[in-house]
Amino acid sequence: MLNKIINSPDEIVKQMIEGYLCANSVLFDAVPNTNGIVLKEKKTKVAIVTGGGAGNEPWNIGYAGYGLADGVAIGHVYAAPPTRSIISVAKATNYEKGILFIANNYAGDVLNFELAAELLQMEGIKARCVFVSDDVASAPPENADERRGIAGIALVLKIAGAAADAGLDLDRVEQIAKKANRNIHTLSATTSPGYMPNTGEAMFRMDENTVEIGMGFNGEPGIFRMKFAGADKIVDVMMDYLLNDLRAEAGREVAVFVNGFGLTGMMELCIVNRRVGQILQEKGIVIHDMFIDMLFVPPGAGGFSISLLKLDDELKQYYDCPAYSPFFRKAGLRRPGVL
Amino acid sequence: MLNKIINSPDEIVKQMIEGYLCANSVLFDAVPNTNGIVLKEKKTKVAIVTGGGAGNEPWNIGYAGYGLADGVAIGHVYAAPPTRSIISVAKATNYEKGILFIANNYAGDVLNFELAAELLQMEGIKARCVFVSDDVASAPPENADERRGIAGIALVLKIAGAAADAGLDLDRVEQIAKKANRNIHTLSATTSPGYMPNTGEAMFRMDENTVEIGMGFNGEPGIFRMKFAGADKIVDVMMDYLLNDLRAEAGREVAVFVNGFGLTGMMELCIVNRRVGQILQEKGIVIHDMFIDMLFVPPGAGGFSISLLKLDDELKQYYDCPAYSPFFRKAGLRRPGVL
Amino acid sequence: MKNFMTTDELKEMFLYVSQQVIESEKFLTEIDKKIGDGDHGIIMSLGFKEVKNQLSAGNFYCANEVFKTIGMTLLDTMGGASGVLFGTIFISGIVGLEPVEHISLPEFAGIFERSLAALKKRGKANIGDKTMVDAFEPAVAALVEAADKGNSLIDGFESAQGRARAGMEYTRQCMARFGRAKSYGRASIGVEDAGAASIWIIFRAMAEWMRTHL
Amino acid sequence: MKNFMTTDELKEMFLYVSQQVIESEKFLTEIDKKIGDGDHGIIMSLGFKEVKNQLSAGNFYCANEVFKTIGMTLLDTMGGASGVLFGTIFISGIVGLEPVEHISLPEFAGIFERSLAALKKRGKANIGDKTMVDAFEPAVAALVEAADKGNSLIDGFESAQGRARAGMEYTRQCMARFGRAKSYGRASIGVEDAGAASIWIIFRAMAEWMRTHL
Ligand SMILES: Nc1ncnc2c1ncn2[C@@H]1O[C@H](COP(=O)(O)OP(=O)(O)O)[C@@H](O)[C@H]1O
Ligand SMILES: Nc1ncnc2c1ncn2[C@@H]1O[C@H](COP(=O)(O)OP(=O)(O)O)[C@@H](O)[C@H]1O
Ligand SMILES: [Mg+2]
Ligand SMILES: [Mg+2]
Ligand SMILES: [Mg+2]
Ligand SMILES: [Mg+2]
Repeated sequence: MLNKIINSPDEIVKQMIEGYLCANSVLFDAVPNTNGIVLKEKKTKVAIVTGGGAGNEPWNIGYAGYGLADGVAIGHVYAAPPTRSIISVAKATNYEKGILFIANNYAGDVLNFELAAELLQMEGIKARCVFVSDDVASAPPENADERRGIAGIALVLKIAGAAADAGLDLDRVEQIAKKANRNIHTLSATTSPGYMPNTGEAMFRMDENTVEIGMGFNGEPGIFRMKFAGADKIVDVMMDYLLNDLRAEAGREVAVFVNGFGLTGMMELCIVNRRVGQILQEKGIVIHDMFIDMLFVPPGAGGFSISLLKLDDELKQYYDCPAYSPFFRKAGLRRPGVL
Repeated sequence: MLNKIINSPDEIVKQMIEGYLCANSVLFDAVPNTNGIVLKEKKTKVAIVTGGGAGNEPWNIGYAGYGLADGVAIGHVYAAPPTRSIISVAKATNYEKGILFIANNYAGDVLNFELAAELLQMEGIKARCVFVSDDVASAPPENADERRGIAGIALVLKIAGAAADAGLDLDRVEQIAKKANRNIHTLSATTSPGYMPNTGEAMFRMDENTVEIGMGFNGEPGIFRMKFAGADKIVDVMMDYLLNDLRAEAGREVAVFVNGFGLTGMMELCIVNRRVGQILQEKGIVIHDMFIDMLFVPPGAGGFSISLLKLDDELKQYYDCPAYSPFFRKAGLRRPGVL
Repeated sequence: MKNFMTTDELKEMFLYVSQQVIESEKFLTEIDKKIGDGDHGIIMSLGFKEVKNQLSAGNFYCANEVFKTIGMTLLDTMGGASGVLFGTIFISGIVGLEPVEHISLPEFAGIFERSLAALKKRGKANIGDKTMVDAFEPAVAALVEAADKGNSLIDGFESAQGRARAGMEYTRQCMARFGRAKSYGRASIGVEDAGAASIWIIFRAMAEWMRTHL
Repeated sequence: MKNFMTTDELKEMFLYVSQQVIESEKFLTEIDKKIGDGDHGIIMSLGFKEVKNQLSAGNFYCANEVFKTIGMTLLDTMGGASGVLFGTIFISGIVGLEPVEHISLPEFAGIFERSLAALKKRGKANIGDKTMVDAFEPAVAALVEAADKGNSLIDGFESAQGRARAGMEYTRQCMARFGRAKSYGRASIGVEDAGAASIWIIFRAMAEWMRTHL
């Protein structure tokens, strides 16, 4: 049992949003009567709305921002947001060019986002859904659309956000988001279990000295278990699996995102990244960009994930754009250091 | 014992730097024959060089960047960098306008940075030192210059970085950094111990269900211990102490930085921030800016710190500037979202 | 014993049902933790707390309104897979139904029969997939059979809650094919399904209330 | 028994000293963890590993070069408070000293006397402040006394290592006034100082080597 620095399990999502807005009231408004936030700025463009269960912050509260989502509907801990909440957030954006919902591919999210899209369409509002399914461990390649979504949603959103900012229409933004989703493949390694954000209970039990590859963030079993080994050994095993799944030939350009879980520090992530870079270089795969962040963070868990995004010219164009939210900041690649 | 995702304790700092540079070779160069990095861009301005022991990443590897430090010398885990290393980093910057060293106020850092400055001066290079001492728990106000430095160094560096970018000379940048240091007051709460980054051993023992206020990040005893209570209760106690130390009258403008430790998630930090905001509002203290980040992260420890920076017009001018490093990104306040 | 319920009684019964669900939070969460993400009890309890508020605060002139209020409240507050699914269970059965002031077994059977169809359409799960369908479908079948035979209201629900329970127990031997539990594959065998457990708790509470109040 | 050391012997002795420090890594780290940050053993060991490399690789024509190499290597590789301080201990004593090929007790005493002064100037700590000074100052005093009395080299170092050890033990009763240990205030009483322990390990190793090799 871990003492969580909260006030009451029932209020955590509401109070989290209040605290986030307290620091960021210049950028965001609260959506009335629900757990959601929207950008104050209402550009005339396809609106991007995301959401999902709370608990792996900064996903999803931190994914509303410039070049990202216009609004986020935040469910209770690990529970998809209610349909009503998604609709309220969607309606608080500028939806005249239509709404693209981007969520992760879990039953609850799919059910609620699809229902929200149907209900909005009944009101004459254009709404589509893209469900991110980047977790290569959760289903074999032939059933890739059954895969769960994990850290990769960060990049799908960022690319869709840039495409929307560029003025593309709903069909095109949807296509690009779907392509980004097809091209992004993520695999995770878990070295110790996380804790429920609301109760502080260990989320599951795990043998010490084990690494589980491809485990779901709530402890869903992964594809294999190994004895704990050094960083390089873990990365080697993961990259083997991931590259086999990705089928990226030498010369192909990729973007790399190393994402840390709560208990794993930036030092470890850099050491992981070092090996990822070495392997890609050995294989002759071209690293267009590489970044280390903590954007999808199972709280208190030890581990990390590696996301590889296969790029083509179209995706690259949007990938390269800057993105800014207080919790998800990525400089543009054309002028380093400028978000 | 926690399994750390590293390869070998002796190599962690070196490999961390390699991994960081692998992702960020556009921005930084490695300093040859030592554990240090420098910005590729060499503006003609006062050079800012920082450093300290590794282990609480992103401090300090993440503090080199635009509007931040030009170079960082990274010591072994929790050990100040060797004098030679500091000198090598300093010499890899554009030091023609002089060098300002900004480090934390620990014996090892003071000894090495002062010696480095002396040796550089002997070579005719202008070099000064500012040691950050923001931890209000580590000495009473009358001995404020004996205080340790913790999360506050992020803001001292950011302000000094902006002042240097603005073209001020070494004397002025030094004065401004010293003023920022005098004006920044930090207090931390620790709810569970961290783990040595090199061995994974628990850094110290702590009673469960306790919160220790003002504990050093290696477990140095704090100013008091309380039974674990909700987020608001902990923040209330901390803000009382901090505001009493800060002596900020109603109407005074402050910047607030809520910094999370490794085991504490963004959700909890938002809930903490919410209460900090409420208290400042109640007291009539004006919140110029408020941000939540993880910039000084005792690995695996539960807890957080609150930094309050008293602003005047001069400090505000530099505080408001954007800063960019891959691990420390803060948008400017004049155009939200632009780093 | 009465063989029908007034709208007021229906409301009272669902207040009792809500309380039973709320009190099962820990039990449901424990189940969901084994092969899910541990939120089921929490969101069921959050949803039914709000159902209690809404039912207590409202005046209802027909059974349809009671069902609709419960369904919309669950849909609006729960989230998760089960928010939509339990919302569907309470809403879809009354769509297009004439106002019912006194509800008896055939109406209950008809409402839940329609909502079962909607649930299966939305969620695509069938018997054996280790979902709430495994408890709900036999419970509904029991209501329909009892109504067809002209059995009493209370008999119909006693039989329904028994079948819901059997359905929940049956989920133990199934391998999950939907929701997060799916990831557990064969490891999901041996554990009940959380949603099926919720269905049983609801039917059991309805039967209990009827037994003691009608 | 010889009463002096050649430059080669000095180098051999410090190779042995390095090995002893390296082997004390765990012991020193444990001490530093109690009232410090647990890095002392690690950086001492890192520093002396490099000293081993540098000494093995180098050819030295005088004792001064041996001291300088050790000091510079420690200063360059260790970091931490003790990097500067141990660097000072080996460097400051030979500043301005004429090349010494054969080193005997008076030279050792003179070198370490000067470096003690430099150490105290740099670190500002005095006896009783719970630092390496508590071990180093009495050890140096022993060397000086023995040299003044015309005692043998080995006697001087036997006495120095005993006094270093007593100094280290004395730090147990002191309250820390420097470094991280300071934060522990009264709680630092009862624990030895890590830097003082390192001093003792170094002097003990020097005496040991002399006893077995001269
Ligand atoms: N497609 C589906 N059809 C019917 N029931 C389902 C379906 N998917 C999930 N469920 C039910 O939902 C329950 C899980 O609900 P809950 O824990 O609230 O949502 P989540 O899976 O989003 O965490 C499962 O126990 C199962 O009974
Ligand atoms: N001002 C000082 N003067 C003399 N010795 C000191 C001083 N400050 C610290 N020390 C010594 O340094 C030792 C700690 O060294 P170390 O652990 O390597 O550095 P750090 O304190 O930077 O972690 C202490 O045990 C003490 O003996
Ligand atoms: Mg869930
Ligand atoms: Mg140290
Ligand atoms: Mg669940
Ligand atoms: Mg130390």
